Amino acid sequence: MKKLMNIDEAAAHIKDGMTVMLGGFLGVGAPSTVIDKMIENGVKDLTVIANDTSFPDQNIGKLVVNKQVKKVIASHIGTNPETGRQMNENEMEVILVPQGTLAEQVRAGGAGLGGVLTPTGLGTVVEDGKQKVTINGKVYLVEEALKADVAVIKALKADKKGNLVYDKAARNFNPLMAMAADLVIAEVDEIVEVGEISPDMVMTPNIFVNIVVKGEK
Amino acid sequence: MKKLMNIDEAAAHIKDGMTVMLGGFLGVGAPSTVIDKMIENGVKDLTVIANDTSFPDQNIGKLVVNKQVKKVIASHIGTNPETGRQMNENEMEVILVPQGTLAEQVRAGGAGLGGVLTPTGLGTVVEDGKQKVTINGKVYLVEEALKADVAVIKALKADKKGNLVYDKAARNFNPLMAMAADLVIAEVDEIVEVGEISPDMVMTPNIFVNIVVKGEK
Amino acid sequence: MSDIKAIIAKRVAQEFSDGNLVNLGIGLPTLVANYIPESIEVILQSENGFVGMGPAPEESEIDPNLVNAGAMPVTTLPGAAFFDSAMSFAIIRGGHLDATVLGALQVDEKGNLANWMIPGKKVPGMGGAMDLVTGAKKVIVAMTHTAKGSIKIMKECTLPLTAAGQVDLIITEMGVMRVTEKGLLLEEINPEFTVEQVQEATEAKLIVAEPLKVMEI
Amino acid sequence: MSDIKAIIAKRVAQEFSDGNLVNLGIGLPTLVANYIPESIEVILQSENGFVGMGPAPEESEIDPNLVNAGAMPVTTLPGAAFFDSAMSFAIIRGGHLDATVLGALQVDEKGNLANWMIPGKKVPGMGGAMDLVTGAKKVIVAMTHTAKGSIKIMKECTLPLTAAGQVDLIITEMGVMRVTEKGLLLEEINPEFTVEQVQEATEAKLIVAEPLKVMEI
Repeated sequence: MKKLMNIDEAAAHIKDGMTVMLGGFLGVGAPSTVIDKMIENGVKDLTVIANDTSFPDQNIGKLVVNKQVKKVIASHIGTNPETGRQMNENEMEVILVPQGTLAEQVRAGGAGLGGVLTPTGLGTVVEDGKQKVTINGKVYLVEEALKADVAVIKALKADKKGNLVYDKAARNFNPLMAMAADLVIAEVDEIVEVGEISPDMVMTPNIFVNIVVKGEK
Repeated sequence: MKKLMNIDEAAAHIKDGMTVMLGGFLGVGAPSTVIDKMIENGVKDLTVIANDTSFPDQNIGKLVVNKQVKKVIASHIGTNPETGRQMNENEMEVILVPQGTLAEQVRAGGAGLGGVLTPTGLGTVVEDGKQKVTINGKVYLVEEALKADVAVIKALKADKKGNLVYDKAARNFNPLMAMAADLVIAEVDEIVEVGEISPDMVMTPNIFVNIVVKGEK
Repeated sequence: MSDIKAIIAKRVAQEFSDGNLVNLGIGLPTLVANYIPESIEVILQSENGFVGMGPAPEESEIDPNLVNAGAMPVTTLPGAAFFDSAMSFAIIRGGHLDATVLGALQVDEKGNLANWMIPGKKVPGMGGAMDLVTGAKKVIVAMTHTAKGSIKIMKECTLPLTAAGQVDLIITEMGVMRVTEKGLLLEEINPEFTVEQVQEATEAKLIVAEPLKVMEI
Repeated sequence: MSDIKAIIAKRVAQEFSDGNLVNLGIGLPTLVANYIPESIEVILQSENGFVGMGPAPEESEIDPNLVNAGAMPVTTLPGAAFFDSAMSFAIIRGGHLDATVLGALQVDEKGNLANWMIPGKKVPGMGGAMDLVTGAKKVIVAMTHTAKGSIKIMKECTLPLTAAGQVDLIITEMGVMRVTEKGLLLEEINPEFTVEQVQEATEAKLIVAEPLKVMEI
């Protein structure tokens, strides 16, 4: 039940070839300190699941530029030209997913559901090769649940048991990814005593969080 | 945009034959004041979606005892013998659903998903007549999304725009039902000024809530 | 002639009613916020996770965790609420959004929209666009009528679709076109253009409404 | 012989490890909490919406919004967190629960469980049981070996199932039986009974482990 770790201990759990979920939305709410350590450690052949690949000089974007990622599942890569370049030159596999579908796929992975039944993507290339289900005459795409070996997320605060609270728009995919990985590393700005976060105000319950690490900013 | 109403104005929106979601878990977090008014108004032939039918002398339970309900979709009816009696004597239709499935069905209704892909209920009578989907060799039941004409929920606090906060275990199905109905009536213990609930601490965003009514206790 | 973007944004803003929940896309659609009549309250959603978005802050008030879906600093208005990406897209996909306003690479007379990729050239990803277009009650395309003379309003889109048959209204500097079962209905025209000029800049055959309203510019 | 329920509850409590997240069913399973060794921390989940459940409060400390899934007043321990029913069952269904302990009407050698209805007699509904049994990593049936002499551990359940093939361990006052591919393995026996007596009270053929451990009573 040792949850508090330093950055070296925490990042050592992320190994070559793993599937890693990374929180954040264009870098906002991204676990930058852990990602910097992943770059320093040089872990490679990663499959990254994230909303986007950020900017070339920031968090997830740097991982891509540093060629540590072999596959990305994301909704948007437009802000990082290097992702597009590696995709076009077949250096990296990129799977583009509608943002709402991605959010639900991650949630489904965490919730023990097989997938998501969504109308989004019907009549587009997104539906290629996917099952469909008709319910009350309406057609839905079956989008499969996503899970990861590790989720690295960012929160504003953790208590010493690992209960998390997020700040404003930095919440985004973080609480969803906290549910969907075998190991969850939460980078936080502040670590507080148990009891300082009211049980009603916890946004991610401690039971999902394996490791808490203090971020560098 | 008039959200604050008195109990008479609010309950007048609930009419004969409607499908009504009612929050609460064995009466905890149930909108008792609005339900009492529904009993006084004598609305009938209701289809009620709720976790359970509570106890005979409390909230949803009283609606059943008073024979205002023609159909119930719930996970548990054991604490209200009158529900079982009406079911056995074909006075009321009862559809029993696993609790986790019911929660996701309501959420799916609110989230624009066609339904839920769950392993729960496989190999039991719950699967009778339902579609199945196989994903990566695992079989899942297709449980259809649920929606309602009206959801009547209970919260601790609302601000004057309708942002809601719940108290402890009284949260349960309330935030889910708030998403899944054409009209949402929130009964609350306390109404506060806009700004008193921090935007980070809102549990149900105001955009889901049509009517706020102050409960009698 | 006044600024083209302003003409379009101003006209789009007239489509909203008091209490509407609206999502404005990146770029031109963002400008619409500046023209919402003061007599009505329109709640803006940002798909990275909040409702109640306000205008850009003063330099000194910038909060790195408070940005819109294009990563630009914004503010919140009283009554705002933050949530995670699953909730954000439950709002979008679940039909809780009264309108979404977004740009297009191409749009056609069947209401098909293409705005997320140019094969072999530019593949930014769909982000939240597919969910927005699928889920919103009213889909408004706001864009310049042509791309430097090259036609964007087609008989049939040639680029990969964002969604099939979801567009309701197309608003450009030349006029307002509604997608109907019979085709594109030109409802309003900018008095600086003739019907012939609008048709010339449009591949789809325009049906001219009678009476043809004059667009306020 | 000491109290039968205490024997069972005490033995079940030995199945947990430090840091485990556990759901205890209503009735006998609830008693298990009293016997968890002080050397380990076990987090209790209550499916109506929280983790970190503590013991029953003093009369004066009862909070109507803080009850367990059987509507009995409870308390929370430091680090507790409340959430809605969808999150509660995401935890349960998503495999985040280390163990669930619940009673049975019947259980059989294939790990099938029946505990939610007796056709034509009693139909309380499945509540959360189907999700708990489907989702928990370890399913422990804790019950008296027979119902006043009538047999409950069957070759094959005759009552409608709660779930097929999900039970891992059966703990009664007579012993501990593990569901294996070959059938029910009697691993431990209460020294007050003989193997013959246990077999006589059991329809399924018991495989006797070697060595057969003595149950601590």
